Amino acid sequence: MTTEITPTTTKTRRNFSFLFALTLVGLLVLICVALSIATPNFATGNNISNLLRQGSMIAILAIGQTFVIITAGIDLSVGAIVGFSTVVVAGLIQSGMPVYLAIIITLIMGLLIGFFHAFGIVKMGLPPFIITLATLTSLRGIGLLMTNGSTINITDASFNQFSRESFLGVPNLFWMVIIVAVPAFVFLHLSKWGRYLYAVGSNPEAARLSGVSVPKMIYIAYGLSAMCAAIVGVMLAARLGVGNATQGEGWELQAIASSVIGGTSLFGAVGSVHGPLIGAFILATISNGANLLNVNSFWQRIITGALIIIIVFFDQLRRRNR
Amino acid sequence: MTTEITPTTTKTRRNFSFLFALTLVGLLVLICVALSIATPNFATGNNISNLLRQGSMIAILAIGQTFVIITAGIDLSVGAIVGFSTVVVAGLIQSGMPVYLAIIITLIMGLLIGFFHAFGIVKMGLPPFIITLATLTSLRGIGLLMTNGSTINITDASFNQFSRESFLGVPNLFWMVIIVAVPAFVFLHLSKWGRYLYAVGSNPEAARLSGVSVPKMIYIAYGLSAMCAAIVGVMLAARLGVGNATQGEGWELQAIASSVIGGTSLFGAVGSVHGPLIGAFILATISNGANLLNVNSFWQRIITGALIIIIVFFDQLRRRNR
Amino acid sequence: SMAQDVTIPIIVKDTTSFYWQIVLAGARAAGEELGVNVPELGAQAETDINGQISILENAVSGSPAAIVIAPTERSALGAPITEAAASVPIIGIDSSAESEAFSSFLTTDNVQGGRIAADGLAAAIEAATGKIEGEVAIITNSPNAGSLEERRQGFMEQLASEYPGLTLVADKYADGQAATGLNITTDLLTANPNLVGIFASNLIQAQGAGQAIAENGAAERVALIGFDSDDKLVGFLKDGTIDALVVQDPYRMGFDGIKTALAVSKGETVEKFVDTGANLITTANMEEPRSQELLNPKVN
Amino acid sequence: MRGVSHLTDLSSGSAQPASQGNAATVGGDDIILELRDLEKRYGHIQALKRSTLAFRRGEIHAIVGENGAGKSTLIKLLTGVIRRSGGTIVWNGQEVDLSTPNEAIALGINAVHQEVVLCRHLSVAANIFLGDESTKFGLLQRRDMTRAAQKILDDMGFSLPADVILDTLTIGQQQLVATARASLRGTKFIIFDEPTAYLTRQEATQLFALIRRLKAEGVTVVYISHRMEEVFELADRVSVLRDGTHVGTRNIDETDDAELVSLMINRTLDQIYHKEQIPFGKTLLETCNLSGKGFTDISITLRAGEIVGLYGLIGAGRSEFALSVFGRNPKTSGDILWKEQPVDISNERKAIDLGIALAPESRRDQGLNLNLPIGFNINLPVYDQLMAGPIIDHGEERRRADQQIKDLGIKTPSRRSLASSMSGGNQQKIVIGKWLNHGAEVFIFDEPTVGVDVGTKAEIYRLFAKLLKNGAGIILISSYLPEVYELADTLHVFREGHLVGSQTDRERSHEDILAEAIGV
Ligand SMILES: Nc1ncnc2c1ncn2[C@@H]1O[C@H](COP(=O)(O)OP(=O)(O)OP(=O)(O)O)[C@@H](O)[C@H]1O
Ligand SMILES: Nc1ncnc2c1ncn2[C@@H]1O[C@H](COP(=O)(O)OP(=O)(O)OP(=O)(O)O)[C@@H](O)[C@H]1O
Ligand SMILES: [Mg+2]
Ligand SMILES: [Mg+2]
Repeated sequence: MTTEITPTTTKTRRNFSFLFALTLVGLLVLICVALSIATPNFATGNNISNLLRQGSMIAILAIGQTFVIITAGIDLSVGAIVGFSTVVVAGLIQSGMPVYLAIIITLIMGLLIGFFHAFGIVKMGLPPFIITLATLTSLRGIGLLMTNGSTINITDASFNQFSRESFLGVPNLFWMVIIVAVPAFVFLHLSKWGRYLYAVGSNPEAARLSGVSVPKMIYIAYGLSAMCAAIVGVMLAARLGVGNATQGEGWELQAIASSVIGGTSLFGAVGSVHGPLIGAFILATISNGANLLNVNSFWQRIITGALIIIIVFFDQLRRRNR
Repeated sequence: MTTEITPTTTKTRRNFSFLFALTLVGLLVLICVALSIATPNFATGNNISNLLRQGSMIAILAIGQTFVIITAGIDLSVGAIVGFSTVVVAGLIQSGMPVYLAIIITLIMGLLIGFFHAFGIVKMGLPPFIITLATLTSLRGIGLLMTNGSTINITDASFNQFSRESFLGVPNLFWMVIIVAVPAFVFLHLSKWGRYLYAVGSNPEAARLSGVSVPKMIYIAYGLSAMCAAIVGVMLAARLGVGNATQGEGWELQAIASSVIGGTSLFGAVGSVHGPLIGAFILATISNGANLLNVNSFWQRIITGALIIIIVFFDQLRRRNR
Repeated sequence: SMAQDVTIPIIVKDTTSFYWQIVLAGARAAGEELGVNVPELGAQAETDINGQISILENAVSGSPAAIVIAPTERSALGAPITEAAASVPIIGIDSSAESEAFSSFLTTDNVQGGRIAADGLAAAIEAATGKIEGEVAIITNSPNAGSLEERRQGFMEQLASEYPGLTLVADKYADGQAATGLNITTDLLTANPNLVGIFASNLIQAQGAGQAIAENGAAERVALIGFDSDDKLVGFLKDGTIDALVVQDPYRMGFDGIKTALAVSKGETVEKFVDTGANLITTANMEEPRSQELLNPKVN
Repeated sequence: MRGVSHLTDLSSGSAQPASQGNAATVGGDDIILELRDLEKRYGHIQALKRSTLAFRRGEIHAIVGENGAGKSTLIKLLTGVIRRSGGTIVWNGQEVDLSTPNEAIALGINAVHQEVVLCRHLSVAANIFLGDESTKFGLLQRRDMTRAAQKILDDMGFSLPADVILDTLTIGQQQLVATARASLRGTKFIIFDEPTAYLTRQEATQLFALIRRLKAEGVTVVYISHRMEEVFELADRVSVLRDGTHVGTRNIDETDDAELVSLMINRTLDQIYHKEQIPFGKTLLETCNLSGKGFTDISITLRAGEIVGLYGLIGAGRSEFALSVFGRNPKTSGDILWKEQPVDISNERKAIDLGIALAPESRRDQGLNLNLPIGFNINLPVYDQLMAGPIIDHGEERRRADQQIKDLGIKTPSRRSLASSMSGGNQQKIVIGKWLNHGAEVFIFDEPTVGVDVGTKAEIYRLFAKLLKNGAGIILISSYLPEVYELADTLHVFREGHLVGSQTDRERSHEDILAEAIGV
């Protein structure tokens, strides 16, 4: 933000981020408690399962997006990659390819799309906003062309079944979140690569002069973001049982919003893995609760907008007061 | 962009921006010449009128957006404000209010929405991305609620007629562009306010220390952007003859893309009024030409994405080489 | 040989939807059969009224023999169509618009489609529970799309007038995403244990709703009626997840649209209004030849 | 604080024998600005502790103190950049709020801040007139302003074009623009916060002339510097801050170097330039006719145990040369030899892997990740060495950071504080500290002591000696002649990208070398 004077904090960034995450968790818990009181249907095992499924896809997108935002970039293409990936994985499976191979190819394709973004940024000097906006536009076109505007029906039952089942009582889709989040946490918070990512977002020139390969980090960030989107594409294809290029529309904004609600700064160098996760589930819970309470669909939009403002505002307050 | 190393140029920014605009004009002319050769229908008076009408709305949005981007901000809400404004102006006209009054009220409402954004940024410390994303969500909800999800039919013939007619052979909608662009040019390039806008985008702390009121400039920028969106809303209501809250979806991205194609930097402090105008008409011409050439609509998307990359890439090249 | 130079563009509401691809396929087939050049145009979302007006303007610039259009919005497209009709004959398909200038209409009555869906839902509920009673819900793909609003209207009117035992407990709008329809449906099932039926009024939402019902194993307890069809929905119909589909005849609309347009451009007289109809296809009648024809249109 | 308050002379109207010799406007009673019990807290940190100070009309008042003593904080309070936590400010006998920049501007108070605070996208003229544009019928008079700005710059003796974008200037040149701007607007009271940090002697002389002219016009000048000779050259009085407290004010001719230093650091400093003669070892780095953007045909040799000094004016091409050696910028011709083997240093990583370290000249732009913690900054170049398998050894990470903070005396509550919350000199220490861990053999220090206080300077020079003893070689780039002159074993002089002279034996005087650098 342009007018903000760097907040002067004497506490540590690490404690800070931890406490901050705690308070976001607190908010999530608060919402859940309120909903449990408001409707008996909320705190049922079945609904919690649904909720975990509903939030899982945006959560994974938000984690990927966070890597990119930490480098002071943005990835508008993730929604389009989700839609495109459903088409690719559905097409491959329907062409008779073994499911695991179809999935691997789809993820690699996602990675390559991310590398293309990084190429545009690093080599062609394009702003991230523009290159990812361009692929957003083009990818939807390619996906529509591949399916001729229709959907590809996936007939492999086991693939579809995966998204419905649970393991140890937790829906498989949420296990996917864990499978993505744990390595992401290690990468971002415990490895040197994570440190380099922050350095690039904070001051690329200083990072460079400290021996960090800025282009490499850009490739990694965009590659991971696009690959997360491809993972979500596979999950969505499994969940819907179809490939359809127009799916995932607007999910990029939801992912970015989750990330920012989770404390990521769009100016780079500030962000975590747990924050966006919680951000995504806050949004999912709001929408789940509104559905259970049968809130009018139009009111739901109004409330969601207002809650985003309130949540981020209190977050800002908390940051300033320390 | 994170990896870009500030180009060291000894020329002045002013000459630079002028030349750059020239080359964009060159590009636009090139596209037009190519289309005139490719299809006899392009260079007809009727089609040029169509083209001017089709580009006019995004052009005005892009001008407003540019003010905001120059302050290093972003306004994602403009598409939603367009839709919302069609509802407001249609509702007011249908309630029997004189057309001029309905328009004035709609524009004031636009201004107030912009002020609300500025309030969120200045007083609540929200990132521009978040506050405008939130109003985007909420405004659509409010508009839908007001119309109960349907459309308001405008029965005032003169209001609807305006968008179809021409003055001195130029479509009225394009006259609107001129009416907005000329004062915008004076404001941004010839007045001290414009200079303050650049200063705020370049270094808000330096601006503040020079006695420039940073909050005031933020209010002005977001107010103007939202008011431009309200103007476009009125134009759209006249063109469609209806008020409908879901109109203008995705126009914010088109406006941002036009602005960036026109040389605006998303990092602030770089941009002009003429650049975004040309950017918007380049996009409109591409889409008009694709329709005339009967390009498949999916291919159109692919081509648009690719062209955005190419145009901005050459622009970057040109900037670096000087 | 004359006909080779004849161009008749067809402008649909949303080229990204399967339904409109079938319309385009019909138009394409007619074009090949009649030797007419058929540019396939259309906006990229049903709600993009301005986009469709621009496309119409551009199409008129090309001075074609006639234009076939499916207007996205009744009143907004009225004046542009009237203006276009001054230079080119206009044939309307699917939905109407407020213009007297159409040379011919081949529409399907979406309000009627909604009524048929209500009838189908009532029948399915009766078949499952033995009585036409209980809570039902409707999911609309997105607000402000004319034909979807008409379906919703027809469905609600029919419920109110014919099936007093069925109460509408939820009237939901999604955002064009199947995943949203899926989430809404799961939450509906959670929030309304007594729910007995859902109408998902277009293809995408029927996919989402069908998946939710399958996921929750609620096919026995909840009847689901969809609108339009594709392989996925036919699969659901087969396995009983979906009880019935309301299916229009988009292929014929495209085909006959071009045919009629050519006739008009030659100065022949044509029928002013044609209703291409909406049909209810259930698990029971889905194997009948007419059903198969509707469920498997010859796309490409 | 009470213990030292008797040293101050501020509240007393008693005659100042020394100052009476100064300009007539300087009188004990003619206080223009008085600070009473001024306080500033950043969270738990007390940057300024109940300080009381008074400035007289038309005097040049120097302020000295260690890094982090609170000098810049004081200046920020006076210019409304930050709000005070307590105390009062009295301007011309009237209590004022001074909580916004506008208020300071209205009173005629202006400052050249330690870090250049200008708009890099705007032209020099636009920056000089920002907030004070001349307009006609609401339209900007660009040409008039450019002409006026050019005249101002010329009058001040700064050879700078007024119509270029600020971005294209070096930091030093930008500092001059800031100076011009402040001099123009600070009608009554001007503060310079280490203005000569990025200037060479020549520009500094111009600046001093300007400052004297301002004083002659009755303007009060506050001058902050770590260079004692400048203080003695310019100031009428000097105040000392220590740990956020005002510990004394002296008339300049009543004090000396030693007293000021001991007031500042609370102990005496026997020797600043710490230098032991150690025998040179093998040749580490050699450049043969190296050319690139900004420098041509440079051949130098660095041996183990040697300090090679590079002296020159701003824009002489030393930084560009260093960046090329470090692989940041491509060379256009010539060779680099590493231990007598030709090497291809095509990027920074290769240089670092060979054993070259570069502490760049601009701490804000090149040296620091400002919005990240200090510990992070210190360890950034060495994370390779901190890995325990795929993850970072956090204990080692902590230990190394704390070690540097201690060794360099970085004044911070914790390694987790953000670099942006550090005082200028402490930031500079981080830039140096980053590379001390690394185990490099060749260290290139580009203006390493800019903004660093005397005590720490001595500390840094001692560190240099330690590095040399361990077999390293140092290339020291400095625009501060005494520093390179005293420390360098071999001193090369750069002018306009060329190597114009070298010496190994200190046979020539400062004046000779300066003349060589200027080219007269
Ligand atoms: N934004 C901030 N947040 C927290 N602490 C700060 C901030 N700015 C300054 N400080 C602290 O206040 C103290 C005084 O800083 P100040 O910049 O005034 O020092 P200084 O005397 O100018 O030092 P130098 O000679 O290094 O420039 C330092 O300990 C510094 O770390
Ligand atoms: N940002 C810039 N834009 C344009 N030219 C520059 C820029 N920075 C440096 N130069 C030019 O590059 C050449 C070398 O500059 P460099 O900074 O290496 O000099 P230096 O000897 O290190 O001086 P300094 O005392 O400023 O560090 C000069 O001709 C200078 O004008
Ligand atoms: Mg300082
Ligand atoms: Mg230098």
